[in-house]
Amino acid sequence: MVKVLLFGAAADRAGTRQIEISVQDGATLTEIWPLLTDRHPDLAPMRDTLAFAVNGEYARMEASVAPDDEVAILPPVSGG
Amino acid sequence: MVKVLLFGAAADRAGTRQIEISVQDGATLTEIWPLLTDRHPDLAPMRDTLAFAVNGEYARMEASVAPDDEVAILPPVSGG
Amino acid sequence: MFAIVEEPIDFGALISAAQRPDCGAISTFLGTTRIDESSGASVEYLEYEAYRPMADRKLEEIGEEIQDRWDVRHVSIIHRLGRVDPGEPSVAIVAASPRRGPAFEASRYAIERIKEIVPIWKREVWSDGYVWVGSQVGTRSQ
Amino acid sequence: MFAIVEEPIDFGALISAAQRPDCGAISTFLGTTRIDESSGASVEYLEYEAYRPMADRKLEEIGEEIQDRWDVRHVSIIHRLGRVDPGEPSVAIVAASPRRGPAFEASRYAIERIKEIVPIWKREVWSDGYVWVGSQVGTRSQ
Repeated sequence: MVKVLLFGAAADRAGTRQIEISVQDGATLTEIWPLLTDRHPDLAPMRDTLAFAVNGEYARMEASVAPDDEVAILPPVSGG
Repeated sequence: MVKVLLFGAAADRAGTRQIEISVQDGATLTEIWPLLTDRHPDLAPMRDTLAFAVNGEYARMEASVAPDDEVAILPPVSGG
Repeated sequence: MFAIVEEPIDFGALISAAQRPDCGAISTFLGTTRIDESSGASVEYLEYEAYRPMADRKLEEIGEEIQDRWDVRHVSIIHRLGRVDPGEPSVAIVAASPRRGPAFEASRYAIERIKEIVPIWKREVWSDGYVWVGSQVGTRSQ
Repeated sequence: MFAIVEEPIDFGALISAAQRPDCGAISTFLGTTRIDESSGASVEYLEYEAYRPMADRKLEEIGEEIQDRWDVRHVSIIHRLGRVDPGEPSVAIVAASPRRGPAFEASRYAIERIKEIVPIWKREVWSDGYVWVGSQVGTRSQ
């Protein structure tokens, strides 16, 4: 199982701060994204504004994810 | 009598922080300067580095000085 | 020092830690909660959240970037989470350098980078709901 | 607030006075006594003197120049006189603005202008004499 964390506006849209999904070993973020929007369709319109992290580091959509990895869905940061 | 105040390196060179001189009413700073270096020759080499103030405001060498005015001899400032 | 904290920032301690005999300049930046009342309604406070420990590591990375770019002998970046009331600091940056140019540039760089890469989010909490800054998602009706 | 003081600068009070709900950014600068030991000998402390009240008025003028140039809602400039030990602040600048750009630019501008127009002088006091900074006049033998 991959743990997907959601923050800020993305957590609001999904209505949850954490999702567990089972993915094939080596699945990319591109392949995982539809699994998330299937469950939480309100996330879909945010796609272009989001960044992703795998195990606490920014990752490109081509990055692959292994079981037990932690994925994070990051809306535009607004610290400061 | 015009009161001439000296600061920093200029006070050191002159060996005093204040000089009283009598000047003709309307004398310019250009005219007053030789009176100061006559009394305190060690000031002379500093001439090009100095600024002058009359009554607490920067003044050009052409500025004229009246009795009871306060003249200040200002080496390069080094605050901060 | 690089830290994410849940309580008010002790700015005095940050300044004391930055005073060094080999540095002549300390530049600091405080980001404070600003209330824009121009719209009639008004923000009551800001609320911050972070993805940790990624956010902590990103603060340290910014410190390393600064040390790589400038002769800065001391850097602290502290970001606060949770509720921050109007006028209160949400972020504090302190940079000490032998000379003032690098100190100013480093503290400016730090706040720009925080706004680019550190996974922290704030929402404006209004009397009638909230809005996530930068996403325009929230519970306010309008 | 614009002041020339003979005692340590109360920086915490300056920061508190600058926190305003209509400002999101406070940029500050502290000039501290730096000891350059590269020459072998070393400076023990700095000693500042001023032409007053001209120096006081020039600090206020810098504040006015800043208000003319930027949307800065609060500015303080405090300069210390007398003996200032290594690492201690001789000057403190605080500028608060709705936005960070003007706050940074204003505090940088303030220190540059202090070094241009405010009649204040410092001498480095060494174990074997002193030197007026900028004039190279003093009592050190060399």
